[in-house]
Amino acid sequence: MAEITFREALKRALREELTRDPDVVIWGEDIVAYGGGGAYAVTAGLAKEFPGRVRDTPIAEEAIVGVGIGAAMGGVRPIVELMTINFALVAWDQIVNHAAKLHHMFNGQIKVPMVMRSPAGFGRTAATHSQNFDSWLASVPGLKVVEPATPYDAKGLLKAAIRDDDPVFFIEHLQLYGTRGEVPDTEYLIPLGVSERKREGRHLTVVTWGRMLVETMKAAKVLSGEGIELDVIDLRTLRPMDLSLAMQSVKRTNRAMVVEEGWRSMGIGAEVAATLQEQVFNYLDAPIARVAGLEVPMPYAKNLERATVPFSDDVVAAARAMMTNQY
Amino acid sequence: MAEITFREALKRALREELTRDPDVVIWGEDIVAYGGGGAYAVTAGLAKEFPGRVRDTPIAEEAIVGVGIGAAMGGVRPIVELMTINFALVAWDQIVNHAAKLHHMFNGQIKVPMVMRSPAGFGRTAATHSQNFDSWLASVPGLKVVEPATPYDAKGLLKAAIRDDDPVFFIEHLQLYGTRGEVPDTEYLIPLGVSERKREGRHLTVVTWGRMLVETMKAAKVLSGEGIELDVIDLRTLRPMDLSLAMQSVKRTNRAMVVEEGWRSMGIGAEVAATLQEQVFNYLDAPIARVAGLEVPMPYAKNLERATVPFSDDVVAAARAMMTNQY
Amino acid sequence: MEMNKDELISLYRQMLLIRTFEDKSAEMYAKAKIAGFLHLYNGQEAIAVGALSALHSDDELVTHYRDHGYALARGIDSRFVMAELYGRETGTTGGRGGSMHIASVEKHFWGGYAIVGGHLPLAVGLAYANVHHNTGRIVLCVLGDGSTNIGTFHAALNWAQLWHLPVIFLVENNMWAMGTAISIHSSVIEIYKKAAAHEMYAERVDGKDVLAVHDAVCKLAERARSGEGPSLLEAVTYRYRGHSMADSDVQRSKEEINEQKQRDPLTMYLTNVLLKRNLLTDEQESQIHHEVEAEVDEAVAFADASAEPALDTLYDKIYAQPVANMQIDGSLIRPAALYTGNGTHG
Amino acid sequence: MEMNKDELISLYRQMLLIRTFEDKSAEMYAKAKIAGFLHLYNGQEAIAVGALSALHSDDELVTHYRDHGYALARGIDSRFVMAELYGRETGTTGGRGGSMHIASVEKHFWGGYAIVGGHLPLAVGLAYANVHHNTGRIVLCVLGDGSTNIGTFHAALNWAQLWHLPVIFLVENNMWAMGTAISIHSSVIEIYKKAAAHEMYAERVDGKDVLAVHDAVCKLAERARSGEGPSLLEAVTYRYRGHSMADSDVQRSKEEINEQKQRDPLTMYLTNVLLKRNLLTDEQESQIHHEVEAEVDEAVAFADASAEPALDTLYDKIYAQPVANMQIDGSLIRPAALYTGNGTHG
Ligand SMILES: Cc1ncc(C[n+]2csc(CCOP(=O)(O)OP(=O)(O)O)c2C)c(N)n1
Ligand SMILES: Cc1ncc(C[n+]2csc(CCOP(=O)(O)OP(=O)(O)O)c2C)c(N)n1
Ligand SMILES: [Mg+2]
Ligand SMILES: [Mg+2]
Repeated sequence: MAEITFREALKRALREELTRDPDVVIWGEDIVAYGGGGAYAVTAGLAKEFPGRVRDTPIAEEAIVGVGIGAAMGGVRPIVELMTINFALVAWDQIVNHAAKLHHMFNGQIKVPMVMRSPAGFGRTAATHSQNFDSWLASVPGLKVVEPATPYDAKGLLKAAIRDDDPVFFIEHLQLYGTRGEVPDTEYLIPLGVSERKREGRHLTVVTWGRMLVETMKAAKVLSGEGIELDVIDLRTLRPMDLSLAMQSVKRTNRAMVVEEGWRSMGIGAEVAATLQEQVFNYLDAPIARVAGLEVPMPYAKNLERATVPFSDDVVAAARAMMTNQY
Repeated sequence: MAEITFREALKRALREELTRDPDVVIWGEDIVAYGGGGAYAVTAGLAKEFPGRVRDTPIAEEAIVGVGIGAAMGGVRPIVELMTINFALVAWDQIVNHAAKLHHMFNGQIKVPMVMRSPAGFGRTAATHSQNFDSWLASVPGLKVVEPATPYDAKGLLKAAIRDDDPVFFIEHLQLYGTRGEVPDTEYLIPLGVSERKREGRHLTVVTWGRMLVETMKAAKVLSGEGIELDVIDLRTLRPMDLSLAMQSVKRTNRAMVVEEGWRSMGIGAEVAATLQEQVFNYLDAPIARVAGLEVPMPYAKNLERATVPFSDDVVAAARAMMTNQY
Repeated sequence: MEMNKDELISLYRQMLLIRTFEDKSAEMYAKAKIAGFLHLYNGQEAIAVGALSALHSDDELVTHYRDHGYALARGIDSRFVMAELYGRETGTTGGRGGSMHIASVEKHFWGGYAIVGGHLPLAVGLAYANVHHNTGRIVLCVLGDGSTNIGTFHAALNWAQLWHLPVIFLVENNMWAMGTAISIHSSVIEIYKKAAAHEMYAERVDGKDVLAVHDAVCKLAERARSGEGPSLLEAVTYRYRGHSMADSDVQRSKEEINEQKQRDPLTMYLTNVLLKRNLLTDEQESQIHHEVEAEVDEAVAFADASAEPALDTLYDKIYAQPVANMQIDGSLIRPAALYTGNGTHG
Repeated sequence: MEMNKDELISLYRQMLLIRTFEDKSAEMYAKAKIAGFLHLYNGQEAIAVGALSALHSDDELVTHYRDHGYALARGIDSRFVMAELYGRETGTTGGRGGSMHIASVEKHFWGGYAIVGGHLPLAVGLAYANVHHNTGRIVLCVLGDGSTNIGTFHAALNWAQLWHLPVIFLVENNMWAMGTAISIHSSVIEIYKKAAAHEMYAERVDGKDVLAVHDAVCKLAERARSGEGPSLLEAVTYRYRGHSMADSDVQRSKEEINEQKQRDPLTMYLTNVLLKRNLLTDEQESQIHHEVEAEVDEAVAFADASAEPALDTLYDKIYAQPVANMQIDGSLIRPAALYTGNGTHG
């Protein structure tokens, strides 16, 4: 198995699915010509390999998503790229009131087999360009929401998302594109809606996903040196959300923490904490802690940005505090 | 003190503020001519009383909010009405990436003293027209979010919102417009960000707001007959969220429940539960329960809609279960 | 398309069916058999009937919420439409969608949509799908004058023109958007001129003249089918009733409405075409009336006799491909009764 | 407006300042003093300079993210602009906004905005505010060709025209939206034609000719001031560098770029106007060069010497009117260090 980047893993998933199914198309802003293919180069070269099936669109996210929905209704399987998740706000009505609702509202007559791919997160791009919105998307009935943390998961989940008959919002943290991991050459799929234990430990359950998994794994190393072993659950799919592993884990560790990059209020961490305390209340020796992004429109300045977004040291600090009962 | 409707209380707030400050204007779809003034008649007659200051707009929510923002930047104090909160999705980028961010992003140079008013909730209008979105709005740094439950609060909070220098999203549950309550003839304001105990009780803390307060108060009566006394906290403002009363209450009752109409996942109930268990963990004798709307695109059929939305009987059932430890 | 006598008579029958169905719906709404929003089509019948008669039965149709006329003109059983207005399991969407979301994908009617302008990009995408699959089918996308000011309108038109897709945007200009007159909501009154921003072919037609609408759509469909791309057709019309049953309609003057009723699409067609050309006798006309009334009465009887959707189907069809074996899932699996108590009351 | 000799020379000086400033910014970006997105204005200088010279200094200005040129042409101290690119507390927004959000409300520059099309409704609202307060000021709203396809574009134009507001929409048509050529993103290449959808007055001008831009904006400003309403001006131009510093620019051919450089706005103005009309000697020109370079060097020195914003100001100015005495508030009050540990690490 070769080590490849997260970006390359995604591209392979796209290429394999484009090859497998002539109904798969990719549309988005600047995915063809710009820099050879895509603001984050995920689609680089694909337009040449699949003439007519990878196309640049106007800047009009409401149309990118809406035209994608219509094509999906008609049996095409569009993958639409929103250049960053921030621009999904322009298409929010199409995502929430159209893509997510049509199957149920029309009593099953219409299907929307579409994938919306979008980079999320920060990178010195200030308030309007540094957001996540994972919790909003994951609260919408009718949507599926995926956010992988590793190249392996990225490839397997993206392929599954493309073959899924429902609208899937596929979130790619932009800080992950350059990360590397082993990805087999042979084909595999990872089913949506299944969380995974990424590290075994007996002291503290950490529920996380996306970039924060990487930070959590770094933190786990540090903490292990101090005798604190994290049990790390990667949600992978945010809707439907699989908390079965997390619940089992808490029954063993009796302590839980949720680590997320986005705003704390009404975040996925809130849901995980609320659900865990509902379900395994009697197993909890301490309140469930949340590490989350600070609720500030993201500032451009390096030091302020750094202070706003959680990193591994935040996870370390929070875990230490929990294990010494400083809550 | 006279009993007036929630609708009339809102209208009086608007009229008083239009009278007080010539910079206050009201814009929205069908707020002038249609049916005498407004899809829900809140602005009825105001256009005649304040010529040129209450205006019908094109159907283009992105512009209604965006033009409102620009006017607010320039020192006007616009109240924009979004005919229903569902249509706010069309303006989502303007709300989240513009209204909420400008003050901080431009380092205080720009202010956006604008109120967005919008009816929320259900009423046999099916999937795209029956939503709440309170939790999404309340998670946005830079926004303030208000949702009153009584005519008294509606008037005092709306006046405070209009005088506030920040963008305020003011949610009006459409089932409340016809409800009645006492409202003094003399002027009063209710500060944003302050929750209120609406009923005193010693067995169970219920945190709620908007229409669900009305249902909770009904439930409280039924439960009181059974010897269960609810301590009911009305959040009133959803951002910033004041949980101080709720925390104090739980320290006495040792049990808490959150009652909300919207989707359960990542709802305000999730945040309240997550925060309460963080803050008053050792006082909790039982998991914090959540009564919430079911996660279904709202069906039109009467029985299905009724099953999707929580009513007082759901609160009663959940409270009974909590008090008999059936969690 | 030249139409034969039967076809010409059928246009009248369809318009009459729509008019009668809408009047009956209003009645049933007043009786509280129907709830929520109910947007009636009285006065605009010539557009749906004229337009659909110009298309193939498998051309794709997408409309806004004022959709009963299109459903009936597309040949959807009026019983199923009425049952949907009632919210019954026999309705066109099993009671899920109600009045604003009538659909029959089998009949290539992809549904009525309730977010102003929201369906326009969908129609463009559907046109793409037909090109992609080389079906030869074109798309008719129906909207109102008030819906030409929202962002998706121009975003969709630009895309359709850029990609040269076979879609006809049919704007029913009834001069009002709810209670807002066109001069208050649009800088341009002649809606077809808006297509100029995309160099899209556009025309304006008398929307009360069923044959004129038919001819115009024939021509634009021909264009679309022969690869000449999208077009916009503005059909000038008027609705007789308020925006929806919730509308007191105080904003429009009685004079304006009465004046508009002078040019009634049904009467004009009956008098100026069918009777004048001797295609129909008075007797035949009253025969059609009886048939149509009987059909609508039967639709009501059917709806009345139909059951509400079963409560245990509430969670069905949220996903086309549900995820299996979720242990805890606020999103897919009904939370324990403890937390909601729902579904049993009411 | 007829300009005198000093004013004519000043146009050149401003364009040169922008060009020099942008080149230096690119250098500082390469040195990692500047991060994130950095959209440079090289090649388009004549538009900002020509347009702002045609307006009053208190007319309102709203632009997209390619905003350094406008900031400098509006007379904002280049030191503060460079400090903002660095993310320093002395920057125009104290390091909060960075390159895309330069602003000086004092100078009636309401900021650069980074969501394509998002600022257009804001500009319309600002125009309304000026009418409401009877200030006599008009609004200049700057955008790119690629931004004319998104919904807010037409929604804003319709509103401006309907309410007859004093706003000029200035479209810098540089023929590319990031890496997408105009023919791929817009059904209409001559952007000014899009205004026809609103019967809005529109013109096209050579965006490389600073005097032509100046004259066109003078005329449209005059219209707006005298109550004739909004207008759209398309200024045809070209940017020399990639979309932003992140752009490898492989999509545009060297030939295309070189051809465009033949008609350089600075060179053309210097040669065809200033030198030809003997308004400037070669010596004076090199004097200006020196001054401008000194100014830009000083801006860099200033930025380098400026401090980062203080960490404890992170929560400032999220609200203009913070709510007092919140006991628990995930939104306003920093969660206990326990839960985040942030702000201390580096
Ligand atoms: C985005 C959005 N905003 C507002 C509404 C409320 N609304 C429903 S129909 C309508 C008027 C539409 O008028 P028009 O397009 O002319 O169609 P008509 O009803 O006249 O056929 C409005 C404002 C909506 N459904 N969606
Ligand atoms: C809503 C939205 N979609 C996408 C982007 C990413 N983006 C930033 S600038 C740009 C190109 C804009 O081109 P144009 O309007 O021609 O302006 P130019 O950069 O050429 O001056 C794109 C796609 C964005 N900022 N906002
Ligand atoms: Mg209309
Ligand atoms: Mg451009």
